Amino acid sequence: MKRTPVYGMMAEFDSPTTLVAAAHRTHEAGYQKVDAYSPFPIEGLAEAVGFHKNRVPLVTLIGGLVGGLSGYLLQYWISTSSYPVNVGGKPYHSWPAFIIVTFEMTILFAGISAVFGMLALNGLPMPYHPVFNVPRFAFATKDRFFLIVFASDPKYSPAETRRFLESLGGRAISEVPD
Amino acid sequence: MKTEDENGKRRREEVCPGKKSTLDLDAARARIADTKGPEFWRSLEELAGSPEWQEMMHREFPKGASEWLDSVSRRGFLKLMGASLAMAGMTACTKQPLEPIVPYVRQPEELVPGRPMFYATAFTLGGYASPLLVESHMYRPTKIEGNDKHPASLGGTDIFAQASILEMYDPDRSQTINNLGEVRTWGNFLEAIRGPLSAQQAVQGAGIRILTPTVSSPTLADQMRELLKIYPQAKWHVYEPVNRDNVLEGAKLAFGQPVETHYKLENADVIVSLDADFLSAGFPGNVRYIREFAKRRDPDSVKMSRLYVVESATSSTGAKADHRLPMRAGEIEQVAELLSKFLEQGHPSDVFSSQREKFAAAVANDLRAHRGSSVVIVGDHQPPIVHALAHSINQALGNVGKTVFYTDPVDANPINQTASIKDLVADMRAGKVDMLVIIDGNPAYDAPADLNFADALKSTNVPVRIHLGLYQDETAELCQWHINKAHYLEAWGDARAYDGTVSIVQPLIAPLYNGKSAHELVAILAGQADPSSHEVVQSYWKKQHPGADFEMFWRKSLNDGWVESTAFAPKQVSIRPLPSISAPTSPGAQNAIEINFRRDPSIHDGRFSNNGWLQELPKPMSKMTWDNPVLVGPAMAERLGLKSEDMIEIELYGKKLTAPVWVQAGHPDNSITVFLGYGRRRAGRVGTGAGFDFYPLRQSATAWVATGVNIAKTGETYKLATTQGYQTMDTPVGQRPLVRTASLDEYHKEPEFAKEEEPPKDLTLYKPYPYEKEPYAWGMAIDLNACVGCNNCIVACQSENNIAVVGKEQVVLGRHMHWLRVDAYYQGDRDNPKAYFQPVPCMQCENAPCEVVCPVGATVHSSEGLNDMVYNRCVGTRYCSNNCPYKVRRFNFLLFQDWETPQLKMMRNPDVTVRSRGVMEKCTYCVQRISEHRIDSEREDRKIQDGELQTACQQSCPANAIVFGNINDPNSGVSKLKSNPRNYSLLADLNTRPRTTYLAEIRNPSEELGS
Amino acid sequence: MDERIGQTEAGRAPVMEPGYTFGTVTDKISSIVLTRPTSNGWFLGFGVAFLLTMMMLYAIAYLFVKGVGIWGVTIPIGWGFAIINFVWWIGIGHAGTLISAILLLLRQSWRNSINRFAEAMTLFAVSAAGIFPLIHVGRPWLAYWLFPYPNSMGVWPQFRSPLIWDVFAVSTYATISLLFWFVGLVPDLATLRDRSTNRAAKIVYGILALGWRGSARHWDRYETAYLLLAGLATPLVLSVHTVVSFDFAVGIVPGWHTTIFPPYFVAGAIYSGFAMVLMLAIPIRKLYGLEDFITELHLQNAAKVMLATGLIVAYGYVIEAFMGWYSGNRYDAFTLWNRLHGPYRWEYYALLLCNIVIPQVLWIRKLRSRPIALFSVSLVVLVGMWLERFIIVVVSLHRDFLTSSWGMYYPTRWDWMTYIGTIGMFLAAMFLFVRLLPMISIFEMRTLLPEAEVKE
Amino acid sequence: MQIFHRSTNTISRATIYGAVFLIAALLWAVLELQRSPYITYAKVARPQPVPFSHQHHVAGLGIDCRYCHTSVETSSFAGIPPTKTCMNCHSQIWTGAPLLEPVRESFRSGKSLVWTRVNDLPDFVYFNHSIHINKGVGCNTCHGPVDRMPLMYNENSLQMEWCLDCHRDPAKNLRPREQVFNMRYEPPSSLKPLTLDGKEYTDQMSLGTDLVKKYKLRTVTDITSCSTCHR
Repeated sequence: MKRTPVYGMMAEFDSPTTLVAAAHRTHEAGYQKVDAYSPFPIEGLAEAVGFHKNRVPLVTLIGGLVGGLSGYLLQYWISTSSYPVNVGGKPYHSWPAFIIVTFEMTILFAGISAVFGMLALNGLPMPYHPVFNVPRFAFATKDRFFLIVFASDPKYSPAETRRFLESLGGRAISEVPD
Repeated sequence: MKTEDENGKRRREEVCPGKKSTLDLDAARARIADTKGPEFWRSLEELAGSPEWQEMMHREFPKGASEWLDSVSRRGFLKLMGASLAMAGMTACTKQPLEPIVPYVRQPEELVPGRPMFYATAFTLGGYASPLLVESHMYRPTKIEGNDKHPASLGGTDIFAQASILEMYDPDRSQTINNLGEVRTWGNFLEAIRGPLSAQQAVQGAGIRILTPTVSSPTLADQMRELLKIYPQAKWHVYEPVNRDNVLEGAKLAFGQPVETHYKLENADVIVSLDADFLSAGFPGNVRYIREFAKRRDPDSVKMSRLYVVESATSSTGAKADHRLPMRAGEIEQVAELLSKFLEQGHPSDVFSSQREKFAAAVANDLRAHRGSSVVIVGDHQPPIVHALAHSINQALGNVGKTVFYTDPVDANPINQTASIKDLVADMRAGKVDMLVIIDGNPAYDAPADLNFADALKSTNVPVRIHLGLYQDETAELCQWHINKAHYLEAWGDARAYDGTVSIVQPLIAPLYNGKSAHELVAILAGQADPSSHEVVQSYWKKQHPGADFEMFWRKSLNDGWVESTAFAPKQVSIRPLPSISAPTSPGAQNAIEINFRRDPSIHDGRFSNNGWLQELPKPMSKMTWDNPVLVGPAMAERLGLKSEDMIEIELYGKKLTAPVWVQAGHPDNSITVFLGYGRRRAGRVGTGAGFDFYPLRQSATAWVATGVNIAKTGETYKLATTQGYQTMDTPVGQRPLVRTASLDEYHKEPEFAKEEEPPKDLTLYKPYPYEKEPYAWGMAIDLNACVGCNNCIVACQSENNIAVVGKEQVVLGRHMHWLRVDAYYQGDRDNPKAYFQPVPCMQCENAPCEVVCPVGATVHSSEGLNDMVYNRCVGTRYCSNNCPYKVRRFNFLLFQDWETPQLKMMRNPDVTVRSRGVMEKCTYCVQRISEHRIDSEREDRKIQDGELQTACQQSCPANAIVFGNINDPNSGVSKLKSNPRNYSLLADLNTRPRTTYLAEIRNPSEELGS
Repeated sequence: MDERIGQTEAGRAPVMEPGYTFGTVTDKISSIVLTRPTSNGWFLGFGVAFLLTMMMLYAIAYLFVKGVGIWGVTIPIGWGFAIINFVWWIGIGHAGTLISAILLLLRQSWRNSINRFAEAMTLFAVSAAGIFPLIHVGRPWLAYWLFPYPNSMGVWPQFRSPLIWDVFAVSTYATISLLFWFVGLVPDLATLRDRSTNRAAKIVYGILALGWRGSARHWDRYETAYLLLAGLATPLVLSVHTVVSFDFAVGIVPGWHTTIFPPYFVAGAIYSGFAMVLMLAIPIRKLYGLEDFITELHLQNAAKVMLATGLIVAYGYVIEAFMGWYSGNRYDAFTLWNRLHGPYRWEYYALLLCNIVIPQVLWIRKLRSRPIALFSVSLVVLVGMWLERFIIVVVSLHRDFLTSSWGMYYPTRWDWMTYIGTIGMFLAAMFLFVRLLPMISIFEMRTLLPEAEVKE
Repeated sequence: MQIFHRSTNTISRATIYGAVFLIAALLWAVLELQRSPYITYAKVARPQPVPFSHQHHVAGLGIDCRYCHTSVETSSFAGIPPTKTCMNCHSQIWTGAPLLEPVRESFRSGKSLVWTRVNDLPDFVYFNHSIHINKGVGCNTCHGPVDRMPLMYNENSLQMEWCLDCHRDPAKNLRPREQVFNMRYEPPSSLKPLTLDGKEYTDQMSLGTDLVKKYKLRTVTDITSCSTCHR
């Protein structure tokens, strides 16, 4: 995101309901660069702040396919072309025996890509983040709910935005230094 | 080439060490010498025995792993190395260290490095020679084979001959000349006896006594005669605990002169054995007899012979019998009498007073129907009268000259050995003996108890006591002078086979410890100037074969392995009237418990007790190893409330000793059998302390059978090590068709009876592997009808494939390493069951269950259908063994191989990898032999001929029961057998498609007795 | 979320006792980790477990020096304690993933308070299990040969072998379980980061939390990933014990070679897994006063699951026996006979008692809510499941096809030391876990509160 | 409040995603080491009691391999010459050379020279020279340009994959039997064609394929069976 001395304007709410409502209103008011913070997942909050395309499933699918394919091809290549040997009279390409490893590889790769895909898309790890500059933000992982309008938002103006957030019933509104 | 392979064990893979240890002999000898002879070994024995050691063992192997404690006394040296080596293996799987390679300075002409050579020689037991061909790698004898050209072998051997190679390399063998425990030189000895000898010259050697075992060596006999010429008053005594006095006396009784009796079993339609175990090692000529017997047991080609056995214990001969009658040894005499009676008069009626009468009558009728084509054989331990009776019966039936032959005795000095040693002890006690020379015997251990030889040797004043022997044994201990004897593979000599044929015994290797042979010692006594055994033997034969062509004659004799036309000519002897039939033994004696003393099937009279291969060799009937329990019949055991492994106290003539019991199916009632040769005090690391010594009960008057034993249960138990889990094919839910049998008639009616419906070839998703495209497809067929359970194949396999000995405790745990085992199964009446033998090597299944489950592909199939075992790839999951329905795989649970002892490294077959700890191993049809022959044949641009390539077990089998070859060749011997209707595969219903198959066993019972 | 405090239908215990808020839930759970000093009881327990672990290491060291011969294994019983324990531990490991994955998919919100330590339990059980296949081989220093890597020998593993399948299945299972567990932890680590007052703790938890800040976007992706993992872990958890059962089912040994194995191994795994969960949950909720979170409902449900899976296992035994008789195969028939009358019959009867008879008391509702009773039943079940593996491994092997090769199996002290040692290792790990990480998923507990609902 | 400095973001990501590559690199390094001369001694001359030069004796004096390695055609082991063989010539020439003193000493005392083995296979591998010679595998195919080695070293790794490389496709290395001991043999090329049995070959593969038939080589399946080399 664009670097400005100010990161954004943050307001605090005390229930999921108020937060979701506020998020909706902010979005309707034409703010695009908005985000909300909560101590647990809240249904509909992401949509409220205008988040729609979640790519995690796609990444996972690709991972799974790669894993499964490489698993089977590895076994196929080893048993039929790299060093084919007669094992107990079984054919070199004993596909029924290869299914299990293929399956496990699928799961393994899918799982790994799901997790690391999610982290990557979330831009984690990010131990430093401007929002931590707000002292009360420590409660975002306990029982407080926050809404932020980023300074990079075209409609952002310190005075205007503060007034707007107050109108939403947000408390302890503060400008987040970058 | 000779590669010193010292750092073998630290090599990249620890399965390999020692394999290529084509050791520099001189270097090895030097190293053994450098370590100052005995100390080298003794120190270890002391270490093994010392309290610190025991304590250390406790720490290292806490209780519960107590097998170690015992293993120390057994195989201490080996165990000692265990830990360090294992570590070496663990750490050193990365880089191969630099290895030295040591060429000759002057290389012998005939030597092609890397190719074995074969030399003919002969092994002698009880005076009887077994002719051999010995394989030698870089002048190290490594494997013993029978001399296939020699009538007494025809390629077969017996277990003792096979195992004698280990005896040769035994690190416990005496390595020095000792005087009162001090190491001395041969020179010292020569000086020391010069005085006494000259003193004896004055008195014509009146004080000289020489005690030898049975001697058939013409040279030694000649030397002795020469010696007795010089010292007319000297006496030559002969004694062996397992002697043939009764045979001798029997012959005298019948013919008035000692004769050797031998048999042509290939001409015999009916064989009657009166307690004669003529199918097992130790019986003179057994190798040849097994061959002939097996030949006549083939139901397909020839008229199958019939075998009746009356026996006082259980033996493999009894197991092969068509009709077997268990009977106390003392009563067999009466059977013999009945037999001769019925032969003359026939049996009056068809009502029989007793089982034995019925049996005798039936046998008599059968014999009468086969005049001239029958034979009655009597066991060595039966009293003279029985032998005499047999002689008269054979005469009466006109068998002499057809199935029975008489010749001069093979024994060069045929005297009553028991009497002989009695005289000796008498003279000793009478102080008549100034110089006693004991050549290769251990009377202090095995002489009759009533003579108390050891005591005589100790207490009586025999000024000069000289012992020549392979070991510093119980007798050596009591002699001032001990001279370490050269092993027969180390020195020249000669000996007669059972038919009189003389074989020259030529050495395969220079004496490892500069041992001396009997020839050399006797030459010295005869005042000669220290000649070599070679000179002695050759000069004798020069006398026998004077003339210019001696060199020719000599070379030929060495080459063939026997001396032309030395076999005894058949001898015409006339039977003399026998003394009137002795009165039947009193009923008192009838009820008294009888004890049989028998030579041990594995270690004979005790001379082989330090031989690990033989100690661990399962005895044919009980599959017992490392011990000699008292054999008791089931009925008697029940009566006395005895179970196997119970300890009992045996009392005979006031002497008591305790020993464990083994309940042996088929053993006659009211009688017990004990095997001699165990309980040695000074046998060596392997033999000392193993089993129980029964010689103290053995009196000269009742050397083989005694009555009036008292038995009492002590309440303790004793762990015995058998290698076979169960000896029955019957389970609570039905019988398992492992060994398939039928009577001859049934077989003729239904030849295909053995064919269990095998699964069709298309019973699988997969299409079978195209073995038929290959030039070779290896297979094996084992004829259960021919196999007599002599165990020879097991020892041959052990020798060929560097198989480790594991010790009693490991056997108890079921960890013995034999690649090839011979299962013995009993069926039917426990008091007189039918018994069957089944040799079980790896089946080399085409659909091998073991291969599919191996995660690293350490066992896979070769294109020729071998179930390859790649030791260096094995990680040791043991899954293959679990999944092997035949349980033929063996696992190195601990470090079983000895990697340190230079002698044992020299013994190894360099063509077979030495397996180490954590590795699975098994039979591979002697793949090293297959490769060798394939390469040779390919170099000569031809195919391997049928029969040219033999597995170790096949080659050594006296019965030709094992046939191996190319099953892609329809004319090969194995293909022919596999097309025999009797051919079946074990556990065929599992569809493993084994390459090893069996030919069902056929018995030939008489109508009269029924099956 | 379906169930909320107070909304529980009549007669049914709640998922969480009423009266909690976001704050109180957070504080109660996180305080367990953050309070100083550590109690002596903890040190005592951990100390004992640690000593047992050392004993295991000693036994293993001696094993490497001497070889597997120090164990009771032999021919024909090539596998002994090592494989029995391996299967036993892996089985126990199944509960964690099952609870966190399958119950998540089934939207069983009661899982929220037990999934965290169940997952931890899984991880430790799997690592305990993982030790055995490695050390039971004859040459452990070559065990890496089971992995396909381009070596200078030009040879590869043999992919038809169930042991290779094991390698892949178990390592996959371990990896996925670890990820699953960690992903679940991240938001709670963030909480600890923000709650803890100690600088060092802040940094450590901070690093582990990866800078989690609870952004709406993150939560959205997070939940998707979590759900996907659950979806992947579910077939995985079923496959793992299926594969383990193949170790036997693929073999031809009578008593191994049966098609019923996969389902009844999985059932057995869950059976023992839940037993272990209860054995951990019951003392923990008592010691740390978590009865409000791990309520009677959880005990009830866990007990019911055990009852159900126990019955499946029982069915497995019945079918095994029936087939032994019905197949008419002389070897299978004998295996059945041998279990009932052979030298190991008492082990078999004990197995039936532990796994089938005693657990039937769980039908009684009262008992299901009695911690002591449940604890004891779970213990019995764990013993029973160990015996089951003993019967399968040892009793099948010791008498197979050729009567000549029958044998007996006697475990040595080394077998026992290794086995008990792994239990010590498992407990030691558990002690560290409850001390250093939130043993109940805080953020998932928050979602159970009524105030968590967004009212329109 | 902030716990971490801005930079930690980059650092943490770098560590996590960098770890992957690090591990990969390590594994690769191990596999390389496994095949390196450090393990295989390939192309590393060994210390020897006498600095014997194959270059001098083979290229210089033109002595045939079989003069010293006598059993190479008949036995598994090629054989290394006994001291006697050396002395055949060196009793006449270089009789005083100090370098040769160990040889003379050995001949006098009868104590063997102790060489360091150069082409050394592990003990569980059973290699047979005679059959390879017989099938048309040239000495220098495995032993390299021995005639250019002042000090002896093994040309190749002698690792299993190296053996397999040829056993899986023998054709690429076979040559006419009479060329086996020819150190300067070159495979046929369009420049230097080779005529055998009246047929002209301009490339190794066509020659090799014919020799495989001519010398009756066993199938690849046969010679890649484990028991071909391991017993």
